Amino acid sequence: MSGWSETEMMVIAAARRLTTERVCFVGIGLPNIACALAKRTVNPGLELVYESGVYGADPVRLPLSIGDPTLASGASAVTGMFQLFAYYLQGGMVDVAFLGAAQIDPVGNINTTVIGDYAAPQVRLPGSGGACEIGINAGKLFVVMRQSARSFVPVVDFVTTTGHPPGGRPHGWGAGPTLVVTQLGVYEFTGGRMQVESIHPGVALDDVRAACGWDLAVPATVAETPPPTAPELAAVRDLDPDRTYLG
Amino acid sequence: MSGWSETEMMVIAAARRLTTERVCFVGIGLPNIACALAKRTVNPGLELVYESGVYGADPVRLPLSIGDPTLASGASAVTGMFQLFAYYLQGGMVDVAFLGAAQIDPVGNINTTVIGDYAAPQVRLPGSGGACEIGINAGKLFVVMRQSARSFVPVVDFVTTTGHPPGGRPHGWGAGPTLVVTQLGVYEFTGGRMQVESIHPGVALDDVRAACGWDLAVPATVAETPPPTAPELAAVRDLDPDRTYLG
Amino acid sequence: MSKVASMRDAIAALVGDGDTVAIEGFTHLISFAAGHEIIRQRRRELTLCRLTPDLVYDQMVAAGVARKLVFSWMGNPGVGSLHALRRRIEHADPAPLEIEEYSHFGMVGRYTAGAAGLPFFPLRSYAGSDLPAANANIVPLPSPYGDETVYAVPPLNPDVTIVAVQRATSAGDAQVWGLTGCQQEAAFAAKRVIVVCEELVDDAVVRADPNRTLIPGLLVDAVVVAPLGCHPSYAQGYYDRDNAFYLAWDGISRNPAILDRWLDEWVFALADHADYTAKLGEDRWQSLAPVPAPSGRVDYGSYR
Amino acid sequence: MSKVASMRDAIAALVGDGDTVAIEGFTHLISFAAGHEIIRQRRRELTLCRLTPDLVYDQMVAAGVARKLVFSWMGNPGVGSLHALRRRIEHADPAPLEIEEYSHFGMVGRYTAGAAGLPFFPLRSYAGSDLPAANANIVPLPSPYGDETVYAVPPLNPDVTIVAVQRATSAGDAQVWGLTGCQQEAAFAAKRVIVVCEELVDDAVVRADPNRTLIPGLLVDAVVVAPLGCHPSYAQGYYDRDNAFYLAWDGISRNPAILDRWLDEWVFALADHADYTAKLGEDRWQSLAPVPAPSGRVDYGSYR
Repeated sequence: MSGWSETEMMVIAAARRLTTERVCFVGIGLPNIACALAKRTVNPGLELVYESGVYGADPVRLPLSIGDPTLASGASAVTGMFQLFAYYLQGGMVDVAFLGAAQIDPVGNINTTVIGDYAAPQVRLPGSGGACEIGINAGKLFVVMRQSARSFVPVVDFVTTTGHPPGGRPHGWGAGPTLVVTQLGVYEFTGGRMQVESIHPGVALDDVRAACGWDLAVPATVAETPPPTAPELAAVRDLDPDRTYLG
Repeated sequence: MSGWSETEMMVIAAARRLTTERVCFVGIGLPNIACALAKRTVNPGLELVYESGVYGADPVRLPLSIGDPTLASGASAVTGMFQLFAYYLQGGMVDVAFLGAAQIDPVGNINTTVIGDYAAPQVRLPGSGGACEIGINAGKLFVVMRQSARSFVPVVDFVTTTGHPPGGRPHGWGAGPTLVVTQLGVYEFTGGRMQVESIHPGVALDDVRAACGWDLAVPATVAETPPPTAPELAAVRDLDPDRTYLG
Repeated sequence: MSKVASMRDAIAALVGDGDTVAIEGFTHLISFAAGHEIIRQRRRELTLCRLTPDLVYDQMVAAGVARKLVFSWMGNPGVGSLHALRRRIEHADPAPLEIEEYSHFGMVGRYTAGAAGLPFFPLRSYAGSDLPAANANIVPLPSPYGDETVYAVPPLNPDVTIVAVQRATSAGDAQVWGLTGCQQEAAFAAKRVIVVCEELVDDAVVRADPNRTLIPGLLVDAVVVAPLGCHPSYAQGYYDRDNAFYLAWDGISRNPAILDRWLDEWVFALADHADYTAKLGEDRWQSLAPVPAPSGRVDYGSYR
Repeated sequence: MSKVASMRDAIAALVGDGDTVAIEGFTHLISFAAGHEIIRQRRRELTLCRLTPDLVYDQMVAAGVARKLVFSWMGNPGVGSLHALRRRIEHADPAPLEIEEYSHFGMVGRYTAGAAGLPFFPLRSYAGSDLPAANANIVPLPSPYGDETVYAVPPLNPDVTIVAVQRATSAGDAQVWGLTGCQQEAAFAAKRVIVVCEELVDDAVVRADPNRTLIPGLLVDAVVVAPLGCHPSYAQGYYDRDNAFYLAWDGISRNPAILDRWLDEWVFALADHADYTAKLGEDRWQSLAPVPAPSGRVDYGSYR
């Protein structure tokens, strides 16, 4: 890890993928900084949507929450949550949604609800928020999360947000999860199953395998994620001077 | 008709009935002037609601339409029609709705849709507007209309707005039509059937019977509607100096 | 990426023969300028949707642009009938007009379902009414929780929705005050959207008061700047409803010959809405000018 | 007919043991002042409803006012967990807490159905998720028009909804800018409504800009004037969200003893929210003051 942290690499790798989308639904946590970074670097025209009721946000600071006052001030539109979820999201206006996750499985099912049994939880997680409907109604889903054998699991303890069910996603749904970015690598879905797309600099394939609860599909040659550039690092650090997200 | 017109008597008799209600949904046409008159005379605290999306209107002139700009300026609230119909009306916030009608029958079914057959109309009327849902969701319904053997009919040609069905109105509905005011008299409903409550000054019971398409229930002694007072006449004429409504 | 276009170009590019078209705005902000341009370009076989067809559709139907009308209240508010529409419906004169009829909340629910990507919208209406018998699209829907039954209406997704607004940016972010009707739902429900504004404003004006944004530019295909473009309807704070014209229309539309002459004189003989406003004359506009009544300011705060 | 009341009197009169209570406001305008008064008055057996329980319900649940939580996202936004809630749910420590869980749109739909007098609200969510298995109130609903199936959620009608707003009249007409969340739906859905405002304003202020009115006084039982009453949440244009407090809360709520001391010091030891704001101190409030960013004015016009 020379010159940048795991989290910086993860956020930068995530932001790089938001080059062509116009409307991005921003989830809470790491997606918040990844999307803000994308808007400041690869995609200044990116329209940020927040479930709190904001379209076309132009935040002058990095918000801790997705309902921060800086998201309303200077936005293109502020609307009720009914209109946001019904007309913007369910109405099909969102190209991509960026979410976090506690657990994900090989077919992209996401768990943000509970570790263990729902009725007798080992760890009670926050729950769906908007994730359940975002997963169905957004054009596609990008996931950014910390990877370990406990978060990359063969079967999630609880399906909060549906991934790629057997037989594929029903007509009328978005494409579902198409990208996962972690502190170790970048993953895409082929035939509805996750596979390695690139590994971050300084990370060994064995590290990736060790941090995955199933036998991960790995192509013959695995690309290395291009390292963060100086401008990328400057931008992400400028976004989070207190390192609230970057740690 | 000494000193006042039939229409003036009708509007004044209608306005007098809005003494205790707080929230009144104002229909187009004669109800518009009747409710405005009530607010200026018997019930200054009356909150006027218009399907165009206005609550608590304070019009400085008598509007020709129910979407006039004078209804929005100075109102307590202006809202979308979805919120108006869903939250204000269907949510049960409306005490009384004042509607007009082309035809009414003994059980209070109202027709504002068509004279003759729907598929081959003799006269195509405007249709429901909000009347159909108002009839179900308002606390009760007052009707103001011109009476004749062609408008007071045994069976309406088309039920636009339901009155008092056999077996009574279903649970969850408002009380339905409870008052009808015409240029000849005032009518109420007993056991779901219309009966004479009072006859306007200068009108004979035979006039009323002649202007009704069914054998109207008449109590032993029929009261006379108190004649318009000078203040009432001054107020209604001040409301409609061009006599757009008063003729 | 400005979307500003002339009305001529916007209608030519976005409204095609046979389209389902909604020129929305409840009494307020009805884009007569757009309706007249559609007449001028002699569109045909349109399905016209509006809660209240109003004079604009009476004119368009008289001009022969429509084959079908979807509506909930077909009259001249406070005046009486829309006679061109009645002739078509009562006497197929000069041709039949197909109708599809709802109540106001039914139409609002249809736009809402269309905007929200729902296959239906539920409402407490229609029970005991003959409307479901007259329109098979209005169907009973039992609640999944018990013995209650409501009614459902299907989504309405126009090919084109045309909404007039007080102000918009060149990107189409549109703000409205006064009556907002169901313009937001009609716009989100549409495949294509034309915003017709009284004023073109900088992005900063919109962003200084984002709660007023009814329609995001995201939805908008063309922005037409047409001051006074709603006459005889109105724009809150800009000009009054021309009630005298609504009253006069009754006499015009009663007589097909007079109505045809009116269309010739006020639509076909004019190149665009600028000609119309000029022809109407300064005195008329003066008589429709409201007394200013400014809102207050609110403070959004800047958070760094 | 002023409805202005002290928070003490409003809570005493309108919030009873066993009630279903919604203190709404999404991140913005969360009435901590009301939550603290409910704690102070030692209400018990409440069913607490909010999309995001947030710190206010972590505090209330820690203080023992609740038996059940209805929610859609239970965390400390951007920080982590609500530890008092987790102890109740994971370890029944010190007592079990019943939960009823939805997604955000599910909760919004529930308030919307409640506000609209509908027996259910349909939405495109939940398919393929385990949420319907965890909550029997979430049921599939076939469209009456064909082979599509959506999901339905039941109406939510709180006994009391408490909403904070920037300004209100003594009659309760309330105006909000910035995030409006689902406060309108939660208020229309409720049997009783308490409006907590930063500022009491004349009727003329509201009537000068009626499009900003979110909640009509018609619904409102009490108006409580509580400046700075949302801290550590915020009021757009009045004061900032106190993110430092949200970060600090993690350490407080992890330790029951520290949390109890915090409740003693910041709630029980104080008579009302005025004491709280004074105790917090001028420096803290200064640090939360935004730079002014006024909206423009619009003209509604006066029509005579």
